[in-house]
Amino acid sequence: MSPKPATPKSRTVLRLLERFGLVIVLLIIGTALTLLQPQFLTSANLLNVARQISINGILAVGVTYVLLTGGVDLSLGSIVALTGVVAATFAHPGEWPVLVPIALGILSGACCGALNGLVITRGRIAPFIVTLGMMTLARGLALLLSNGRPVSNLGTGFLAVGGDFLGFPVQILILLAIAGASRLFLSNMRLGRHIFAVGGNEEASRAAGLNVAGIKTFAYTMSGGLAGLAGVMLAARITTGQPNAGVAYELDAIAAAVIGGTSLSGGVGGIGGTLLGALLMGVINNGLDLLNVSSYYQQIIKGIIIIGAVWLDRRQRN
Amino acid sequence: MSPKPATPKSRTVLRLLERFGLVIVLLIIGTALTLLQPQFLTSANLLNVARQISINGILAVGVTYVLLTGGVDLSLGSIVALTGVVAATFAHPGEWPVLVPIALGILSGACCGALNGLVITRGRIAPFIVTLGMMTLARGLALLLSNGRPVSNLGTGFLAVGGDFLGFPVQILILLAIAGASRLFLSNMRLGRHIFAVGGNEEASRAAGLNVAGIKTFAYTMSGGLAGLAGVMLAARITTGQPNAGVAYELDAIAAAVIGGTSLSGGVGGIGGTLLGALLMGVINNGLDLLNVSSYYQQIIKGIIIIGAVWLDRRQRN
Amino acid sequence: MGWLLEICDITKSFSGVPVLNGVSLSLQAGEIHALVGENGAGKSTLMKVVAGLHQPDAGELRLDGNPTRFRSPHEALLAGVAMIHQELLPFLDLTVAENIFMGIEPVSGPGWIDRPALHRKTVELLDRLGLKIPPDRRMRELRVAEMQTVEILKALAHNARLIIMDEPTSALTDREAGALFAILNDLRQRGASIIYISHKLEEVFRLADRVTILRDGCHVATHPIGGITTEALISLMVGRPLANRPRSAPGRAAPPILSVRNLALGRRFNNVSFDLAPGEVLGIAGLMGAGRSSLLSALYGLDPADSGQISIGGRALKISSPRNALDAGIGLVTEDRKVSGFIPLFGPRQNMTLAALRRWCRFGWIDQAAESAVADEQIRLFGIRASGRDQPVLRLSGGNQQKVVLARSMLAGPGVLLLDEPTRGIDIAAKEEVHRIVSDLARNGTAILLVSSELPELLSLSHRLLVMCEGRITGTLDPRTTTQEEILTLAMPG
Amino acid sequence: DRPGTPEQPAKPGTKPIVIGVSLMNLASEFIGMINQSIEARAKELGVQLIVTDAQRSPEKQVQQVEGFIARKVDAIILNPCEVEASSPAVTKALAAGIPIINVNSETRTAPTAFVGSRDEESARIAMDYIATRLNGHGNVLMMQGFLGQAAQIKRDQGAREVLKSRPGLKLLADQTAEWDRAKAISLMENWIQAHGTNIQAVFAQNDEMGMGALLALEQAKLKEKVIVVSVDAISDALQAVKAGRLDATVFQDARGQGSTAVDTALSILRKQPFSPQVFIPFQLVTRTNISNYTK
Ligand SMILES: Nc1ncnc2c1ncn2[C@@H]1O[C@H](COP(=O)(O)OP(=O)(O)OP(=O)(O)O)[C@@H](O)[C@H]1O
Ligand SMILES: Nc1ncnc2c1ncn2[C@@H]1O[C@H](COP(=O)(O)OP(=O)(O)OP(=O)(O)O)[C@@H](O)[C@H]1O
Ligand SMILES: [Mg+2]
Ligand SMILES: [Mg+2]
Repeated sequence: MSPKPATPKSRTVLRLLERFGLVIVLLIIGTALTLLQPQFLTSANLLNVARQISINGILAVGVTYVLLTGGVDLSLGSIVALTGVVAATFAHPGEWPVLVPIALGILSGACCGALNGLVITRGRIAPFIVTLGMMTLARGLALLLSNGRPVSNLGTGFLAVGGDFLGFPVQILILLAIAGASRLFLSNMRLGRHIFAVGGNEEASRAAGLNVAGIKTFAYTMSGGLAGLAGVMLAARITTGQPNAGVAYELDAIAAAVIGGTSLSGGVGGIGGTLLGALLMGVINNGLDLLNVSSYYQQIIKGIIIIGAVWLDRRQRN
Repeated sequence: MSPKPATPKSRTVLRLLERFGLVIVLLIIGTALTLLQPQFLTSANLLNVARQISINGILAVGVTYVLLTGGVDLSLGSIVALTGVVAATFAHPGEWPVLVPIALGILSGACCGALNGLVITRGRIAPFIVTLGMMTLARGLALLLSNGRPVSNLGTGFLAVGGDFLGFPVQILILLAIAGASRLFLSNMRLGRHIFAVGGNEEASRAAGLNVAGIKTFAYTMSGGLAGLAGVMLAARITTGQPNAGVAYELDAIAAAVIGGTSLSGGVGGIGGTLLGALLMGVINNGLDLLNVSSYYQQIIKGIIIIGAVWLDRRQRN
Repeated sequence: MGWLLEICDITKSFSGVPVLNGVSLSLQAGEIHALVGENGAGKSTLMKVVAGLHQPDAGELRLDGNPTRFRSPHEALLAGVAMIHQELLPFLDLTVAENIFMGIEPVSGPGWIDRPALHRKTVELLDRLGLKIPPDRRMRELRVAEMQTVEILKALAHNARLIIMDEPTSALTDREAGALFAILNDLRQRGASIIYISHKLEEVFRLADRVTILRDGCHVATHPIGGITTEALISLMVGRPLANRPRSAPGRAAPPILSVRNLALGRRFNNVSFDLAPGEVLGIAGLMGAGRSSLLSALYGLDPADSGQISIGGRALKISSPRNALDAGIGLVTEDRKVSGFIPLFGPRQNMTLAALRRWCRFGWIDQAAESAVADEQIRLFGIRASGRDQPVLRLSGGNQQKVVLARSMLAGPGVLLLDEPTRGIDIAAKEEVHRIVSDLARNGTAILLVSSELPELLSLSHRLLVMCEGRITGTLDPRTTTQEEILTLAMPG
Repeated sequence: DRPGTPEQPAKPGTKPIVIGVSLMNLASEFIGMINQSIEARAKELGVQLIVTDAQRSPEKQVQQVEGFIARKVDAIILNPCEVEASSPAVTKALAAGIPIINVNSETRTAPTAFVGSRDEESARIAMDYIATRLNGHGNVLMMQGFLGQAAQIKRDQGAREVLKSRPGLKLLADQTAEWDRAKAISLMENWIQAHGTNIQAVFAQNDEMGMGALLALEQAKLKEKVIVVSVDAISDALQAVKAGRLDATVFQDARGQGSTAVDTALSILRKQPFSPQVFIPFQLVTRTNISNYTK
């Protein structure tokens, strides 16, 4: 911060940088990758990246709701597995209309999320513990329902969720729709505003007459429901309901949100950042594969790049 | 809280209950298990439980330091793997005195922890991101150092760490020593109290002239160092330095601490509770195995019991 | 004689917005120097620069004539400069003793805390202020006023040469404040210097040797206290003389809107009964811990009562959450704005509309334009000094934060307004403004229950005055005829 | 003091035999199949089982065996997570005088008996098939399992042996997809970008990843040009071979391994002769012999 006031124009640029520090980081990484491997900047590859981030993106949008209230959701990965199994069970060809498995998947995810929210708010138990319990529980349910075996032989209607629509992968369209709606909701709807309030100061929110328990439960339900959607999308992408899918997906989702500037202590953040965070993670994964970096080094480099990117971003905002 | 004042005696009992709610929960679960399967209450089995919780216990004690400052450490599991590999590399029979691998294991863990702490405090980056990066990085290092293969053929001196001493498993003795020392440290030493202060109110700590960055870095270093110790103990127990060991150990460790009453937002908690939390998790695992509950149901039941135990505990304290 | 501290030409701005413009101030050893100015004038910011919490953009500090720069509060403390912050900074889960001696704990052996010594020293300090707080009680269990006294003890414990006190008495009653002044006089006698920030001008005249006035981040004047009158001081602060407010009209005779019967909550208060009519301002006086705040939060459903009846407009109600209270037309301005008053990262706009957001919504969709218009109007009405309606309230000065909280409660349009220390920490002009607003609301039919530790405020605003002591109502007085002595007799236990 | 239950064919008055089973990971379809055959065989023979799931953690596996020892089971069937790290379990059981049978994979410490296959062999079979199909010349990609796990290490080893002996085969890249189908799809998508039409074959160390590679190749319309082979013969993979999508998988006889392990345990307990090492061979499954593996 310089003591002399900046000119209006340079201040606008500074503010843009501040808001979109991650965009700059992304541009830097993107340019570096393009120089090292021109293949990176082809539309086919960029579509790939988009496809690859869509599931993590949806989960990250969902968990952003929870993080904004100051909570956390560790059960996402297991819910992805459970809902994938549920959806796949109803997606065998010719048995049910395609909307049934999709709706059931989303619904079962939303139920898990609502249960999380109710136990957290009624029982006054730390979200970490409750969602950790749900993580184990939902995984067990997924294994039990599928008897430990992948549920395969899915109908083509259902599999279309993992396919393309007018040349665009359906998953990306879903991600964009969900992210857009969530952004509008959080910034323009009353309930969205209340989510920020609860995360910003729970006690003051209660004193302002907000239904804190209801608002939190809503956030967990959204998170669970979107995990259900992600489960459906994953099942369609891998053409099977895998009871052991999605392990540790929650960590990636939370990481995307936090990289994007959402605070783990609540009240700060938003969907735009979360999407950028997911994109950054996707680009790093894709780039390291394209550059053919060996597995061991990939992990080391990935760890360093993520920390470095967040550091650069925060520095720029200062 | 009833309006009529309780008699002094019943109040003492109430206060005991309040402080040791988890003890009651443990007694209930223990009694139930003994009734269902008398095998539970044999000294051989109880020693088993103690042995089984020792590694998680050490990690949980370590992460308690970090949680008390209001941080989090996701890199524990990977540090366990890395330090196990480091220690095993120097533990081949007849090459180095047994203290060398042990010291190097602990030291390399402490270095990872210190690095976490430095990046978090200097770079002002969320602990979640930094330790997530370290999680990937340390795993990559462990694979690189071991070339992706278990490091075996370890000397008997080193393996003794995983054995018995006067009929008592060495690991339990280590856990008790570490927990005892940590308890004294946290409640009676200046630095220990300062850890609580930083977690309780960082701004106030800074205003009171505490070296907040130094205190946090210390906590991460302790957490990393104890993870290093756990890595050494694990390598001795499974007689090999396994680069893929310890996956998701951090979740169990954090869960033990949180079940024991340590808050994820910092400033509240302690070692006694953490040990009880680890014990509770160990008893549940052991009991479900003893009762021959099938694997899928085990996961479901475990999730429910953990949430239920914490609920009972919090209710009792009210 | 030399200066203890010289503040030379300090300039400081936050993200381009100047807050201090070349402020200079010099301080003698053994002097109590008052610092006054409107909310947002820059008093706290200047003092944070002195205490090492902020770095100045330009200018310098000289301690004993030597240029100094404190890079952290730690360095300032080492040099003998301690500060009591306007916003309380308690360690809620540590004990009173640990709070007071944080960072300077007595140790025996390397790093081992000497508990008996810690206890002894804490008791000594508490005794100096005549307090009976157990040293090993957790801060969380204390009330705001007690916390504030602990903050004061923190600074005393450092044996500092220069103690900065940023509104130390904003939550104290006259009795505790009196004890504090005795200590300050004692400290002055021993050669320590004190910079004393307060909006209570009578304290300034009672205590200070000299007074400095800040306005809009600029130094306006420094005067020996004998050389200035209250009116002159006010006009220097505000930039204009204050109009005299007409005394409020007596309440109309109307059926009560709020009736409370035999309300009780644990050992905090019991057997509380009173009626409140529309248009009436009912004041409640009492000492620290009398149960006034507990009563208000019970009426508002934050900490519901165990027994007793509350009725609104003749209808008995069960109020178990603030939502119930708001729906019944009861609003509350809480005592501790930081904990339960506002959302720190929301701007004035979002904070002010929070409790009644529905009014600016259609189908759950917020009408941002209408909301902003309302916010701007309130900002103007209350004279809130903020860089915009979306500047995080966290970054506003303490008094402006209080105004935001007040504005929110008013916007909910309650029929019964509960005010708990509504003018805590706000400047004299704004206080007049709040008093005017309270009177206006009452004139327009709002029933107001007012808790305040400032007797003059209570006496001038209320139509009727209740006195509480140890959780019970000990008397009902007519503010026009009663005296401070009469109130104190009823408020004192025994 | 365990009352015999009526449906057991054991002679009245004798205690039923109790076998403790520690499985590496019940969430894996293949291990689930081994478990089912163990349970089915045990039921036929009236043996009581205590089945535990180590969820891929060798430490947990050691704990479970310690538990079996404390409960004084008659025999232990161990499906080891790791060669080295699960060895203490074997050592402890032997020290306690309880016979222990390793099923499916090995530990460094020799158990009382071993029933299973050599993982290296499965990769060798798969790579040999690729070499034959490519006439010894071409570019190959390899998807690794979870790095550092016994199965990954051995399958990697087996594959590299073949690569060494066939200089015409070039390993373009190898990378882990952690046994996971979704990760494999993403990896294959990225490989297609990086290597495009240079790819002639993909060897995936398990069928899940093989299916992932297959899906990505099909989506990019490249499957016709690339051979995909994987290991395990899970039902999805068999279906894919049958449909002519997946070129080959390598069958490992889960049922044979499970029931043989129980049989061996009983022979040991009844002091009958038994063979200390039973190797159940892998079999290559292609479209030509698929009918032997699907019902
Ligand atoms: N950290 C900050 N970032 C941005 N602006 C700030 C910050 N701290 C203070 N300000 C602004 O500086 C101005 C002066 O604030 P300060 O707290 O010094 O006022 P004050 O004189 O202490 O007022 P009060 O009597 O209300 O406490 C205010 O307008 C405030 O909004
Ligand atoms: N959360 C609580 N739990 C138990 N006792 C409490 C609690 N809060 C307050 N008390 C007790 O209730 C009594 C009344 O406290 P209260 O805060 O209502 O007083 P007050 O008159 O508002 O004082 P002040 O002027 O400081 O605001 C005190 O004796 C206090 O110790
Ligand atoms: Mg101030
Ligand atoms: Mg009060």
